[in-house]
Amino acid sequence: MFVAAMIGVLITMLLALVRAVLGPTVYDRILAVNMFGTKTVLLIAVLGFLTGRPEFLDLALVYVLINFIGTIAILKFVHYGDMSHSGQETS
Amino acid sequence: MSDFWGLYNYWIAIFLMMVGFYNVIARGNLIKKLIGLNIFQTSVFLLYISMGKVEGGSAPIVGAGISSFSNPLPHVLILTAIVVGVATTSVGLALVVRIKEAYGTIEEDELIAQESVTQ
Amino acid sequence: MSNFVDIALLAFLALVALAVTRTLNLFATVALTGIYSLLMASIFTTLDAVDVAFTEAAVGAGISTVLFLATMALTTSHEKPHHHHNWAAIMATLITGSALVYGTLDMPHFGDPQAPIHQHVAPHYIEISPNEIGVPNMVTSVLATYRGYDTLGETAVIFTACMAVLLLLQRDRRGGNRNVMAVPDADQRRGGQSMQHAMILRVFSKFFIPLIFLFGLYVQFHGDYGPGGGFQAGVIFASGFILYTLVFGLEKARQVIPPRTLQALVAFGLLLYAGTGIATLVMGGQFLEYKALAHEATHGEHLGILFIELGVGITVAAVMTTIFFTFAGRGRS
Amino acid sequence: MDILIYYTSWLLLLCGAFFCAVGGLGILRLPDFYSRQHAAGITDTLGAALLLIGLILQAGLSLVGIKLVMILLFLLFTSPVATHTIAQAALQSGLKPKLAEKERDG
Repeated sequence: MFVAAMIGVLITMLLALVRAVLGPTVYDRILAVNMFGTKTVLLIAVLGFLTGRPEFLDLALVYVLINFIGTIAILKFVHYGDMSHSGQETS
Repeated sequence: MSDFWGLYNYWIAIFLMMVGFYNVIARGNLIKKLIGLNIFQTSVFLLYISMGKVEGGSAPIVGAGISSFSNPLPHVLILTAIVVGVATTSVGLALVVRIKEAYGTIEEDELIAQESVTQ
Repeated sequence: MSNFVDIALLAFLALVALAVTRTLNLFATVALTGIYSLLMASIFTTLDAVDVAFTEAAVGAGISTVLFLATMALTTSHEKPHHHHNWAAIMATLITGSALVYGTLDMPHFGDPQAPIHQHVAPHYIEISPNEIGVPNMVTSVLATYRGYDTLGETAVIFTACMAVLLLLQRDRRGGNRNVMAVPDADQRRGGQSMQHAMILRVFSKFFIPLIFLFGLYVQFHGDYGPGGGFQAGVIFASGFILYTLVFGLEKARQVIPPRTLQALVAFGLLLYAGTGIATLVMGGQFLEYKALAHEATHGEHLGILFIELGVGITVAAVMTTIFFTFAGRGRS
Repeated sequence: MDILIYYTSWLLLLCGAFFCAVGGLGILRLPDFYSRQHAAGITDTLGAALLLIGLILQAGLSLVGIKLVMILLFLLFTSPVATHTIAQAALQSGLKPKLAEKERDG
C-alpha cells in the first residue's frame, strides 16, 4: 500500500515538474515549485515507512519550512525586485 | 542488464557533471556559469553518496534491531562540502555583482570586447 | 522498491538538468534549480544519507536559491540568447563524458557490500564508534571526533568565504553610511508596493518564524541521536532570519540582529571550536581529544561534541545571514 | 479494532495518492494560471492530508505519529499562505484570469 502511495506521489511530482519546465508565466513555475516541494515532503514521509525506518521525519519537517521560504523568496524577487514587473516572460 | 542498473547511478552522476560542464564552458552569462558549476558540484555529491550505499543497509544511526548500515564516511565528507559549496558560490556571486557594477554587463563576450577596447 | 524510487528520481534529475540548460530566463532557471535540489535531497534520503539530505534541502532549496535571486536583482535576469550551438564545447563534453563512462565500467556495482570503499575505515566507524564515542548518529561522531581537524578546516573555509563576500560587497562604513541614511528605505519609497502590505503573510510569519528557530534548536541539540547537527541547524537559523528579512524588510532585520553582532558571532563560533581544541590541550590531551574534558571518556566526548557543534552552528548561521544581508544591502543606495 | 484501523489507513493512503495524481493532472491540463491553482490546492490540502492521516494511523500514538501531525499542521498553514501570496502577486502584476466570455466573443 505504501508502494501505491509512493507511485501516486511520484506521478504527481513528474506532472508538476513538466509544468515547471513548460511555464509559461513565472507564476506557473512558482506554483509548480511550491507544489513540488509539498510532494517531496510526502515522498520523504512515505519513504520512511517503505524502508521501515520512519523516525527520520525531521527531514520532512525541514522541507516544509524551507519550501515555504523558497517560495516567498522567489515571489519577493519576481514581484518586488527591480525587474520583471509583469508575469509574462519575454523569452 | 544488471550491469546497466548496477552502474545507473554513476552514469546519471556523469551525465549531470557533463551538463554542468557544458554550462560552464559554453555559456557566456556568468550567473549561468555559476549555476552550471553548482550542478557539477552536486553531481560529485551524488557520486560519493551512491558509492556509500550498501544494499540492504540503513541510515548510519544506531536503532533497535538494525545491523547493516550504509557507509557514514562519504556522508560526513559531503555534509560539510555542501555548506562550504554554498559559501564559495556566494563569493562567486559577489564577484559577479562587482563585475556588473564595473562593466555594466555579465556576458562574457561583451566583457572581452570592452577589455580589448581599453587595451 | 526503494531502488525503483531511486531510478525514477534520478531520471527526473537528468530531465531538470537538461531543462536548466535550455532555459534562457534566469528566474525560471533558479526555480528549476530549486526543484533540482529538492530532488537531490530526496535521492540522498533514498540512499540512506539522511544528514546530507537535511543539509542539501536547507542549503540548496533555501539559501542557494535566495542568493542567486539576490544576485539577479543586482544584475540581470535574462541571458543573452545564442543563435548557434557551440560545437567545440559539445565535443569536449561528449569526449570527457565517454571517458568517464568508460572509467565506471570497472567500478563495483551500486550497493555492493564488498566494494573497496566499505573495507577500510568504515567498519571501525560502524562497529566501534557507537561504544567508543557513545553517540548513536555515526555521522555526527565521525564529523566531530575522527575527522575533527577536517571539520575545523571546513568551518575556517566558511569563515574565510564570509570575509571575502564582505570585502567585495560591503559598502564603506563611514562613507557609505551617509548615503544609506539619506535615501529613504526602498520599501517605504515604493509605498504600498512592498511585501509589507501582504497582511496574511505577515501575520503568519510572526507565528511561523519562532517555530523555525525552535526547530533549529532541536536540530542543533538532537544531532547526536538523529539527523542533525551544527551545519544543519546553522542553515535553518539563517533561513529564519532570511524569511524575516523578506517579509519585514532589511532595516527591521538589522535592528533585530545588528551586522556588528553577526560579525562578532562569525568569529565567535570558530573560536569556540578552536578553543575546545586548546582546552583539551590544556587539560592534558591532544588537540581536539575530547576524552580529556571529563573524568569519564564518553562524557568528555559528549561535552566536546556539544561545544564544537555549537561553534559550527553559530558560525554557519552567522555567516549565511551576513552574506544574505550583504547581498540585500547592496541593492539599496 | 486493529484491523479496522489498518484498512482505514489503506483506504486513506490510496485516496490520498489518487487525489495527488488528479491534482497533478490538473496542473498540467488546466488552461491558465488561476485554474491551475485549484489543482495545486487539491494536492496540497486534500491529497497531502489524506496521505498523512493514513500514515498517522499506521504510526499510532508515538513520536513518529506526533511528528506527522506537526508536518500536517505546518502544511495546512504554509501551503494556503504560499498559494494566496502567489495569487496576489500574480493579480497585482496584471496577469488576467482567462474568462469564458472571451471565448464566446472571439
